[in-house]
Parts: sequence; structure tokens; C-alpha cells
Amino acid sequence: MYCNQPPEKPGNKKELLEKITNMARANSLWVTAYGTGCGAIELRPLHTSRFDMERFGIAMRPTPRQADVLIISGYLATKTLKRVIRVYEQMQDPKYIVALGSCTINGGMYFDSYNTLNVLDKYLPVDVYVMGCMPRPEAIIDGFSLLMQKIKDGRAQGWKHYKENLDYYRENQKKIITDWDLPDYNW
Amino acid sequence: MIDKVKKELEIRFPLLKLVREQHNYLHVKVERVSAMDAIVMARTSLGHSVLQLISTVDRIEDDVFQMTWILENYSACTVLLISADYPRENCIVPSLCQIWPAASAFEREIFEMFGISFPGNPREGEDFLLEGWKDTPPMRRDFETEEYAMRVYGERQPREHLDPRQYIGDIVGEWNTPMGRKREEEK
Amino acid sequence: MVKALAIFLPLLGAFINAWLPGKNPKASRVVSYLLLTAGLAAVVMLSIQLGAWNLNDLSNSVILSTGVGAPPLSINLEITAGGTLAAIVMYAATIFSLRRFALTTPRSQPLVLGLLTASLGLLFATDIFNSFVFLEIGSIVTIGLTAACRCGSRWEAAIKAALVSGLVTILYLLAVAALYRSTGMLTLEALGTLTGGSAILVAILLLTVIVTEIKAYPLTGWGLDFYQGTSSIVAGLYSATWSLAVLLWAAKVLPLLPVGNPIIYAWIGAGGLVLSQLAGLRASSSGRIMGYSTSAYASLLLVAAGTTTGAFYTQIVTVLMVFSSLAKFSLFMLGNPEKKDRWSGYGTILFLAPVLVLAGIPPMPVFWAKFSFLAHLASNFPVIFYAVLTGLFLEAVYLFRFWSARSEKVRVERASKPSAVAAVLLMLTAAIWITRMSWGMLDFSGSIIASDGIRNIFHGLFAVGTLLCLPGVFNRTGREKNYWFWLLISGAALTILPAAGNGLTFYLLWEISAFAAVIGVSKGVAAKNGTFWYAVFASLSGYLLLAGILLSKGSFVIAGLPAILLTIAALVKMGQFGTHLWNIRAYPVAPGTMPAFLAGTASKAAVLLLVAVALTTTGGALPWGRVLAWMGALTALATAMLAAFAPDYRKMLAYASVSQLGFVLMGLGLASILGWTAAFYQTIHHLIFKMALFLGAAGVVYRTGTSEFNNLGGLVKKMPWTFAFTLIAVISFASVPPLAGFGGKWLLYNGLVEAGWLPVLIVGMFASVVAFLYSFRLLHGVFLGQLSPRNAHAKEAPLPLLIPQAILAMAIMVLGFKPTILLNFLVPTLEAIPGLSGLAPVIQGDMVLTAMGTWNAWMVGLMVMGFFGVAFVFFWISGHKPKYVGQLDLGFAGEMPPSADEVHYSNNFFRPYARALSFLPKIHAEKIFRGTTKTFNMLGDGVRALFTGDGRTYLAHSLIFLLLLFVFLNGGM
Amino acid sequence: MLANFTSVALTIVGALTWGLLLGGISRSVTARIHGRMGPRVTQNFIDLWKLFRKTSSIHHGGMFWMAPMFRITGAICVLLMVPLVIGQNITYNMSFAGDVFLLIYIMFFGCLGMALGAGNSGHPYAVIAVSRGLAQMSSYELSFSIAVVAIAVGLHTFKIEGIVAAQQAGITSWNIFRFPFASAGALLAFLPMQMAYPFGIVLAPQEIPIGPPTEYSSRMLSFMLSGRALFGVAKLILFVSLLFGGASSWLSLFVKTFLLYMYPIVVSSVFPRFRTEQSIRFLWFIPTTLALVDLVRVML
Repeated sequence: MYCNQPPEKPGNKKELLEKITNMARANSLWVTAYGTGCGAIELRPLHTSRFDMERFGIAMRPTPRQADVLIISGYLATKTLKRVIRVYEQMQDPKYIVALGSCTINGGMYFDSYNTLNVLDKYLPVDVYVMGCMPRPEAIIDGFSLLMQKIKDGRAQGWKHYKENLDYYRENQKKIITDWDLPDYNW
Repeated sequence: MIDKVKKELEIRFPLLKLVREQHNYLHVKVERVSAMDAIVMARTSLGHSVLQLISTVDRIEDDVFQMTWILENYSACTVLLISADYPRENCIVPSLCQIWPAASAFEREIFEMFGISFPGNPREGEDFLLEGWKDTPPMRRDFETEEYAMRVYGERQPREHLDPRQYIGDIVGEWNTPMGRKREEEK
Repeated sequence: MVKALAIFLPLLGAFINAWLPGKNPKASRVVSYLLLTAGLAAVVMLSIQLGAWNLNDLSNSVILSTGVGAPPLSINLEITAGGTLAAIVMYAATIFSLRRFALTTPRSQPLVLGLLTASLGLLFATDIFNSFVFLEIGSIVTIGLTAACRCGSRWEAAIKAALVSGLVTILYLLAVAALYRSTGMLTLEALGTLTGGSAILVAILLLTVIVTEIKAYPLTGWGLDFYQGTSSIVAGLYSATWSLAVLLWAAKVLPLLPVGNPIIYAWIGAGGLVLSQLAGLRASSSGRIMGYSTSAYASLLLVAAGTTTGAFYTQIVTVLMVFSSLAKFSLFMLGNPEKKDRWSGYGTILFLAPVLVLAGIPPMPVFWAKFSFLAHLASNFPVIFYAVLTGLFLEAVYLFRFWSARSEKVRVERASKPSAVAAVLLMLTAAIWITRMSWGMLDFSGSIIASDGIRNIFHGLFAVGTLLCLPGVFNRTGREKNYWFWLLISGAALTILPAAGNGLTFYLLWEISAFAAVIGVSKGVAAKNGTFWYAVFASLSGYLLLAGILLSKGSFVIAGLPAILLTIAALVKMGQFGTHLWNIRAYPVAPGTMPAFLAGTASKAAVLLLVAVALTTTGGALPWGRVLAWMGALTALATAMLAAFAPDYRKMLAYASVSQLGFVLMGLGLASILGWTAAFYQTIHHLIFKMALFLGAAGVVYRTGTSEFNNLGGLVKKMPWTFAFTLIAVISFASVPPLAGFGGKWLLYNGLVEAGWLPVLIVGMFASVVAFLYSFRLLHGVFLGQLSPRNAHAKEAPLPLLIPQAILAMAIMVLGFKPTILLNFLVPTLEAIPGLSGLAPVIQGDMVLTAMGTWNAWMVGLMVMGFFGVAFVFFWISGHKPKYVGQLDLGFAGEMPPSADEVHYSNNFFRPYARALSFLPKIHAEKIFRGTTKTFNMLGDGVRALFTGDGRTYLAHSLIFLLLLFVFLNGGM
Repeated sequence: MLANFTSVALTIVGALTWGLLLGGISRSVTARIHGRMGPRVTQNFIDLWKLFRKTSSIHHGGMFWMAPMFRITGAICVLLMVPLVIGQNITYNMSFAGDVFLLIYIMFFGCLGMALGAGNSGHPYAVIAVSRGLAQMSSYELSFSIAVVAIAVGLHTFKIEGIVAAQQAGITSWNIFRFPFASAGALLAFLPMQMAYPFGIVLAPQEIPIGPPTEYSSRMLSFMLSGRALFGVAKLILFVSLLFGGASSWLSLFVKTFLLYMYPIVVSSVFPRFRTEQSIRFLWFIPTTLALVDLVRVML
């Protein structure tokens, strides 16, 4: 019913073609419509005529299968983490994570909560952090331009890192998700 | 209207303590043994037929859980709060599911958060908010939240205090707003 | 000597039995058997001597005189050839049932033999007083036999019979006295010499007596109660001996009665037939049903007495009465649900044969008599003909309901098993014998369809269709195994059908194929209801066909009413215009490959009939072609919409089948070369894809045990080949190029535009677009989506089902890419038919041209396959390998779907479409049909109200009948 | 022969380019109507290239795997059945092989393939979208086919070349003026064909995440999108040929298709969405009635 094969380790690609493709990837970021915390409210203005995310080629996709970017918008409860892992693993390579707000960096104001994780990077490979509580749309756009730059430079390799160190991430994930019932591999 | 309720309750339960009273609001505290009688009476003969909430306060100083049932009378627009204390050790409170099926959700939440058992609730013990929680129930005051967070979510990054003036000054160059200038002058 | 032995041996046996002490039942039984066998041998010898076996002249007779004086002092008997046949049946029935009597009520043996004696006596009596004596003996013995078993209902039956026989005695004696007073003679011939007032008196009295005794309609009541109340063995013996004797005696007396114009019998009979069979619709117990059937045959006797004379009369009456009595005997032997001794397999058939005899289905012996009789009526007495036909159809309805209700579980008492088998064997032998004698009436020259090409197409279609259904009968388990034989018979009859040269042959083959298919359907699990509906509609179309053929007076069909009747018969067979009710009931329950045969092959018989009607009457144009085209279009649309909402796979296919046949009807209605080309193309295509689909469905049902959409889904992983063939068939019937289905639609639309029938064209196009709805539902509901854990064990369908599907799928591909192979044959064939109007399509190489359109199927096919191949290869070699993930690994908002059933969208599939449709008034064919049924039931209830179950009412009926006759005959004369 | 193959290949490449470009323009136009800047005009090319170059993708089974091929084949076939520029025989491609009936039915090829792929994905939303899409398709095809039949019968030919040739006598001989009601019906049916609002119930992103291609990703999705672009252009050329006098030169082909493409976009930007049954009923009554007026006119 579910996948039972570990992911294949990605290899290196041809130089020039990869560069062109990276330009295309940077200019066509499709975002999974998945709001995890309070920060999701700051994403809405991005669509409006004032900030207009689409001019950077950023669009929302309602299904993870077609998306490139997953935005973790603010604090992440352990219960939500389970769903986020599944959504992330269902996205197709290459894929990127943008984390918003202090909460994803060090727990923020929920640092001592019993159900909110503190450092997101231990569980999922974050490509760009946008700090603030909450970051304003300008800051998010700034974060996106940073991500685009990273992609163009070929440095946004979080998905590769995740695949290569899957055991490490799984261990961390299983440590806090006590009732782990996800399939071990779900792509 | 609420006077009548109060009078009726006082006749029936002489040991009742008045906590607070307003023109449409009455909070009474009854003995543990007569709590259920009072609730049933409020529902059947006093017209407070809607269960709005069941709340719990962990009064660890008195070694009790204070249960409060909030009952409302929609036609008379009055609210009746009935409280009772239950000992913390192996706390057992009768379930109200037979009277209000909706009480099930409240009771499951209280069971999860405080570990209070409600015998008679058909869905007792099902996951409500927390998935696979194994520790002390998190809302009890003897639950060490910070210790738990440290243990599970890892060491928190040391937080350094930044003087906003100094910090923003670094970015902006100077403390350069009208208000700031005024304050500067005052100094 | 032989003569006397034949009659009086039973009497001797009766006396011996009565004298032998009851302590020695075995000895008495042996004696009875010996005597009866001897009597039977004597009767057979007599019959051979009288030449009864060629049925041509049944009035040969010998006289047997006993005693010294003339009757009534002595007994004079005239043994006729027809009578000997009846006597054989009587002897046989007595021998068959003697053992049962010996086992249950040993003391009744003298009575049994006495009943036989009385029956024989009455059968051959020439004297009116002698008849009275036998009548009395018979009545008394019957009452005694019935009352021998001491329980309530039998006593009641006996008392009613006693009451009636009392009244009959009084009336009869009055008649005898009147006859003797005015003529001084007591022979039957003396009746003819009566004149004046006494003639009327005697006629009225005797007619009342006869109608009461033979249990014709208004005076049926006591007979119904008697058959219901008495035990089945008594009723069986009674119907095969006494009842038969009374009927034949009545047949002897009726022409002699001085009633003026004998047509009055026919009116009483015809009216009574319709009314009593209406009432029969409401009957439920087997005894009552037999009672109503008896009443039907009594009414037929009256009709025959009123409309025919001479040797023809004797012949018809003898065959009808003898074999119907035998059939009733075997049904009574079988129809007793007392002991639990289940018969599967041939038990059902054993049960069906008598029902077929009673309903007059060919090639049963009764059919031949009925056919000649109805032909006579149709050419001379049309109104009576319609009434009789209606009555017979109603009889068929309740008989088939009776059979289908019993066909689930036939319980037979062990003691009566051999006798029932023997009776059925006797009937089947008789069937073969009579059919053999009537062989000369059949004609296999194929002159109905003048065009060789068309005939060859249909021969080929039927043969290929039947052959492709046959491999799938292997790999079957349980009772479904047995249907192959009936499939083969039905297919063989169909294969010969195009060669029929006259109406009788056509009708014969049509009915054989239809009823063999009915039996085949009845082999399915839980097929009770479906079989009943199929049988009813098959007999409806059969009777319409019969009516049309008979009204055409010799030729196959003539324009006007007969042509319309035949057209309606074909529509019913196709399930068009509201008659799809039987398709959607019979197909889902039919076993194995049977629905493939029914939908794919058998439905083409209706197309053949339509073509035959068109060719014979006008040389091409069907009567009211435009109406037909509209009917086809509306049926196609309505059933396509219904198919979209069907909850069951095979039911949906049944709707789809009807819908696609609507296009055939549109083409035939056009009466142009283009239209007919389209119709034939669509007919052939319908056979191919519908068989492929139903064979696929057979595989699915075989592997999963269900055909409900809610239990299916996701089978593509388990049955990839079945899916592939189904997919090809579906793409084809959705008429998507480049597969075969498009050609039929294209030709049809061109024909419709050529004729200027644009509204029909629009409705047809809409119907073909609606076909997309159900075609996707069909594929998704069964093969795509999520695989339910229930079907996790399913495997690929067995090879005998797959190979025919593969052949059919190949045929679809070939026909789709190179339709010119077929068109090159079809177009010249149809051009040669003079009655067709319009231009023929021009075929240049692969290109087909009409006045307005072009179509190059080969190029289109190449283009589609080419680009598909290019895209495929490009995707393949570009090195991108998608990873296969499991069926539950869905982008599901981060959750994991709990189970396959919860994410499989199957229930209420086209809900929004249903909502959008909701403004349409719901004119369900179901409702209309149910309304019709209700009306008939109400009428039946009204008619039935006469039969109160109170013996006194029955006496009152007889007296009122007498008074009415008096008024009527007096006024008439 | 070689010229024909070249023409076919160029037609496909050109139509793909033009389709993607039109898509980009439409996104810009929509953005301007919203008061936004909108993406680049070439955004669709970038998206397509990105999807094409994604390194992993998933599939759910054979039909899922083949559906993009079905989709693209159906689109190409429709495209090649329509003559592009009147008078230039080389651009007639395969249109000799069939008439408007063939065209109407071959349009279903891609839809059926996509529906099968969606079914095989096992995603309930995809199947819900297919059920909606089929219900809607069967409704708009009614008015569309009535309009086509009215025009074809009125002009006494089913061939597209014939229909186009009959419109070459100046602007008043265009079918939109000769058969105004049928044209109105066909143009109303054009909106759901292009999945424009208020008929956008198939790819309803709010409730059933983008409908049939929910589970498609990466290169398969890029095939789907190219098929859609090609199919869009094919439908545009078909409508231009049927109603707007065909194209007598390359320039008029581009101008006419561009203008026709703007029509659903403008309508789409200002309307909310119908419910499915509302959409079906609308399509049954308004466009069908309009088209029937001309059909009756033709019959009389």
C-alpha cells in the first residue's frame, strides 16, 4: 500500500544544463499551500496586489506532488510535524523548505512548551530561515529572494542532504513523535 | 431570576458556598458528594440545560482539582457555575455523558491534560489532542514543562539580550525617529 | 374382445380390489397393475387399429355394444381414434399415480380404478343417458377420493364438488326428460333433431351443465376451489382422467346442441378466456393456477366448438385437451411442496416442460394445434382472435411466474418422481412425433430476406457470437455449469433463423431460441425475478410476432397492422422504448457468458426481424420509419442517462446495450442506403463490443463474486488483460476515433443529415456524448481507483474468457483502422436493395466519401497511433523513470488515508448530474409498467371477486348463467 | 512527403510555443485586471522547463503512466485535423482525413485518457473532478454540436476547408454574422471548454485540489501542461475556422487566435464559479436554445 523502498541517492548533473535548469527552478517556485502555525496569516497578503508574489514566478499549488517549496509558517507542534514530514516527503525533488519566525529557529516564545519543537533543522532540512515574530510580507519576499539566489548558485541542497542523512533525521523525528505510525519511506 | 435559582439551591444544599454573584451570573461551590445532584437539579428544575464547558483548575496548594461545570439557561440568559473540589490523588469524577453526550469531548480533554478519570465516558482514553503522550499529563502543575522541553526538544539556544537601541542603531545608523529624537533631547 | 377389455378391465380391477381384504394391499396392487397394463395394451392396439397416430382423421370409430337392447337399457360405446389417444393418457396417468395412492391411502384403490372406468365410459358414450350414468359415477368417485383424506380443506373441496354435481344432476335429468319427451330417443344424435321450445330448453340446460362441468369461465369457481383444496395426487389424477373425459365428452356434445348459431360458444369462450386469465394473474397457489389454466383450455374448447367443424375441430380439440391434461398431471405430481427433496439441474427442466406445454411454446405438441387453430381464427374471426391471443398471453404470464417462483427450489415427493419423469418423457416424445409430422410446413429457403448478403451477415453474426460465448462455459462451478446446453440450442436456432422461409419457421426458431435462452438465464444464481421478466417479455414479443404472422394470411408479413405488430415485437426483443425492463433484470442475473450471448448475439434477432419486415413489406422502408428513428433516439438518450446512475456493473452494461441498439433503430428508420449501412455497421459493432464487455464482466464476477460498483474498484492491478480489452471496447462504443465505434456514428449522422432529420441527429449526438459518463464510470468503478481489500485475492480472468475477448478486441482494432473491409461488402449489398433511397457512400481506397463529409479511418488511425508511439518512446528514452508508489500513497493533506474503501469514490457517482436532471419529470418506464401491472391486477381482482369460495355462490352462478342463456337464446331465436 | 512531415512538426512546435505564450500573456492580463504586475510573459516556458527537469516523480500504475501520452496525442490530433492558413495547402496537415464529426469525437480522446489517468491515481478528488468534468462536457457538447451541425448543414459541407472557404467573401460572410445564434451558443460553450470561470468546476482549487492531475508531478505534469497548451491552440484555430472566417494569412491567424483567447480570460476574471448542477443547467438551456434557433432556421 505504501512505499517500502529507501530513496535513491541523487547523483551529480551536467554543469551547463543544470545551470539553466537552476535558473528556471529559481524563477518558478511553486509553494505547497500548507499553513502550520500563526505565520500562515502573513502569507495571504503576498498574493494581493500590494506584494504580488506571482511576479517572481511564485505560485501556490494545492497538492504537494507538484510543489517545490514548503513553508513552515511559525511554531510547529509535534502533532503537526508528523503531517509536515509526510507532505515534505511527498514533494518531488528538488524541493526546498522556508522556515518563518523565531519559533522555527529556537522555539521562540514557545521555547518551553510541552508540544512545540524548538529547532526545526533537526527534523527537516531548512534552506532559508526568515526571522521575526511574525515576519512581515516584505521579509518573506526577502527570504524568497535569498532562496532564489541559493538555487541559482546551486547551494539549495537541503533535499539532497535529507536523503543522504535520512537515518539521522528519522532518529530525531522518531524521538519526539512517540506514536510513529508513518510508513518508513513515503515518497 | 438568578435569585430564585440561588434560593432553590440554598434550600436544597445548605452547605453551599457562594463564590460570586451578578445579575445574571452565579458561581457556587458545593460539596463533592452533592455536585452531581446540584448539576442534575440545575438541568431538570432550574432550566440551566446547556452545558457550556467543564473546566479544571489544579490547586496543588490545597491538594485538590477544582472542577467547574458551566451551565447556561438560554431563555433566561443566565449562567450558573457549579464548582466542587476533588482530591488530586487518583482523581475520579463522575461523567456527565449520560446527561449531555457533548460532555464526552470535554472530559476526554481533561483526562488527557490532567489525568482525571471519568468513569462512564464511553470514549475515555481516546486520543484527543496529544498523540501518544506518555509523560505526566501536561496541565498538572507538578509537570515540569521546562525540564520536559529541555529533555525532549533539546537544549535551547542561549538567549542574548540586545539593547534595541543599540541593535537597531546598528542597522539604521542612528536612533532616527521623531519620537526617538524627543526622548534623546529629554535625556 | 379387445374393445371390451380396454374399457372394462379397470372396472374388474375395481371390483377385485374392493373385494380383496385390505389386509393384503400388495396383492391388490399387483392385480391392479396387471389389469391396467393389459388395458393400456388393449387401448394402444385399438389406437393403432383406428389409425389415430397420424392425427389426420381422428373420427374413425368402432362400436362396442353390450347387453341386449338399445340404450339406455344397455351400454353402447363408440370408440373413436381421438378417444383412444385420450384413453392412453388416462391409463398412463392411472398407472403412474397408483403407487402414490397405494402408499398414502391404500383403501382408495377401487376408487381410482372406478374413476378410470367412469372416464373411459364418458369418453366413449354415445347415449345421453349412458353419459349421465358415467357422469354420476365419476362425480361420486371424485368426491369419495377427495374426502378419503380426512382434513379440512379436502372435505371442503369434496362438499363443493358434491353441491355442484347435485345441481348438474338435476339440470341434466331435466334435459334428458325434455329430450325423451319430444323425440323419444336418447342418443346424442337425437339432440340435433330437436326443434322449437324444447330445443331451447335442452340447449340451455345442457350448455349450463357442460360449462359447469368443464369449468369454463363464469362457472369456474368450484373447480378452482376443488383444485386448491384437494391433494395434489387426487388433482393430478382427476385432471388427467376425469377432467379430460369431461372435456372430450363436451367436445362431442357441443356441436350437436340445437343452439342455432354455434358462434355463441366462441363468444362465451373468448370472453371467458380473457376474464378468467385476468383473474389468474392474481393466483398464487399452484392448485389455483392449474384451475385457471384448466379454465383457459375449457374456454379454448368453447371457442373451437364455435368456430371450427369436422375433422379439423376434432384434431385441434383432441391434441389441445390431451396434452394439456397430461401437462397438468405432471405439474401436479411435481408441484407439491410437502417433502424436502431438492432437485437441481434437470428438475427445473422437468418442471419447465409442462409449463411450456401449457403455454403452447414450440415445439411442444400443444403449439401445433394452437398455431393452426389461431391461424384459422385470424383469417376468419379477427376479434375472437385478438381476445384469444390476449388470454393466452395472460396465461403465459402467470404460468411463467409460477415456474420462476418454483425454479429456485423444486421440491418433489420421491414417490412421484418416476411418474413425473415418465409424463414429461411422454410429452417430449409426443412433441418430437408431432413436429416430425408437421415438418412439411417448415421452409428453410430463406425467402423472407431476399438479399443473400444480408442473410450471410446474420448467419455469420449469430454463429460467431454463439461460438465466442462457448469457451467461457468452462471454469464454472455449481449449478451455473448447465447453461451451456441451452446457450448452444438458442444459438443454433438463431443461426438457422435467417434461413427461415415462412412465418411459421421464423416463429418456431424465434421462440426456440428465446425460450432456450430463458432456461439458460434461469440457471443463474438468484435469477428468479430476472427469469420471470425475461420469460414474460419473450412471450410478449412472441405473441406479437405470432399475431403479425397469422394476420398476414400466408405470407410472412404484409403492410399495415401485421407489419406494425412485428415491428413492436422486434422493439420488445431489443428492449427499446420502455421495454428495457427485462434487459436490466435478466442480464445482471444470467449466468456466466449468458448475458454476453443475450446482449451481443440474441438481440440481433430483433434487427433481423426489422430488416425482414422492411424487405418484405416495402423493400426497405419500415412502417413509420421516422417514428422508429425518434424512438431509437429517445431510448438511446434516456437509457444512456439511466446507465450513468446504475449501481451495478452488469446492469449498466444492460442499459448501455439498449442505448447502443437505439442507434441501430435510428439507422433502420432512415430507409436510406447510408442509414442502413450505419445500422448494419452498428449492429456488427454492437455484437463485438458488447460481447467483449460482458465477457469481461463475466470474468470480474467469476473472480470477485460481485458486480456492484460499491464492492469493486482497482482491479486493473489484478486483471490487467481484462482491463485492456474492456478499455478497447469502451473507447470503441464511446465512438472515439480511431476505434470501430466512430464509423457507425459517422455513417448514421451523414444519413440523418442527408434525410434532413436534424432533431433526431441532435438527440443522437447528445446520447452518444452522455455515453461518456457511463463509459468512464464503468472503467473507474470496476478497474480504476482503489482496490478494496475484499478483492485482494482476485486473479486474472480464466483463459476461456480472455481469448474470445482478445479476438473481439482485435476485431475492434481491425474494424476501426480498416472499416473499408466491411464497407466494401456492405455498400454493394445494400445498393442492390431496391427500396432504399439516397446515395451510397463512395469508397476510394481508405477514404469514405458522402455528399457532405469525408472520413479516412486508416489515416486517422495511423496519426493517433503514430503520435502516441512517438510520445511514448520520447518519454521512455528521455531517461525519466517514475517511481511506483502504492495505492494509498496519496497527497492527502498530510494524512494517511485510513483504508482503500474510504478514498474510493464510487457511490452516487454523478450526483451533480442527477441534481441538474432533477427538473425533468421522472417518467420511469418502471413506473409505467408497474402502473400497467397494477391495473391488470385490479381488473383481475375485480373478476376474481366472483369466486367467493362459498359453494352456494357457485350454484347461484350456474343458475344465473342458465337464466342469462335463456334470455339471450330466446331473444336470439 | 518530407514537406508534409516538416509542416506537421513545425505546426506542433509552433502551436506549443504559441499556446505557452498565450498562457503567459493570459496570466499577465489577469494580473493586470487584479491590479498586480503579474509574472513574466515567458513564465509558462520556465514552469514547463522546471517541471520537465525535476529529478523524481511518482506513478500509480499503467494508465496513470500513459495518460499524459493520451492527452498529448489527443491534442496533436485535433490540432492537425484543422487547416491553419487558408490557401496554403501545406498547412492543411491531416485535415483531409476527416470532417467536423471526426473532429468533435477526436476531441474526446485526450479527455478520456486524462480521465483514465486520474482514475488510476486513486485519488478521490481527481475522480470527483472527472465526474464533474464529464457531466459538464456532455452538457456543453450539446450546444456546441448543435451549432456545428447548424453551420455545416447551412453551408452544405462537413469539411473544415469547405466551411472556411464559404466565409471568404468579406467580413459579413463570417459565420458569426451568418449564424449569429449558433455562434453565440458555440461561444458560450467555448467558456467551459477552456475551463474558464464561471464554469471552472473541474480544476476547482478551493475544494478539490486542481482536479484530475492532483497526483501528477514533474515530467508527467509537464506533458499534461504541454497537451493542454496544444489543445487550447487547436480549439482556438477550430473556432476561428468555424466562426471567424478562418485565417487567410499567418498574421490574421495569430491576431484572431489571440483576440479569441482573450475572451474567456476576460470573462473568467470577473465571474465567480457556478456549482456543478448550475453550470450544467445553464449550458443545457441558454446556449442550447440559442443554437437551436439557427438549427431551426437552417431546417426551414
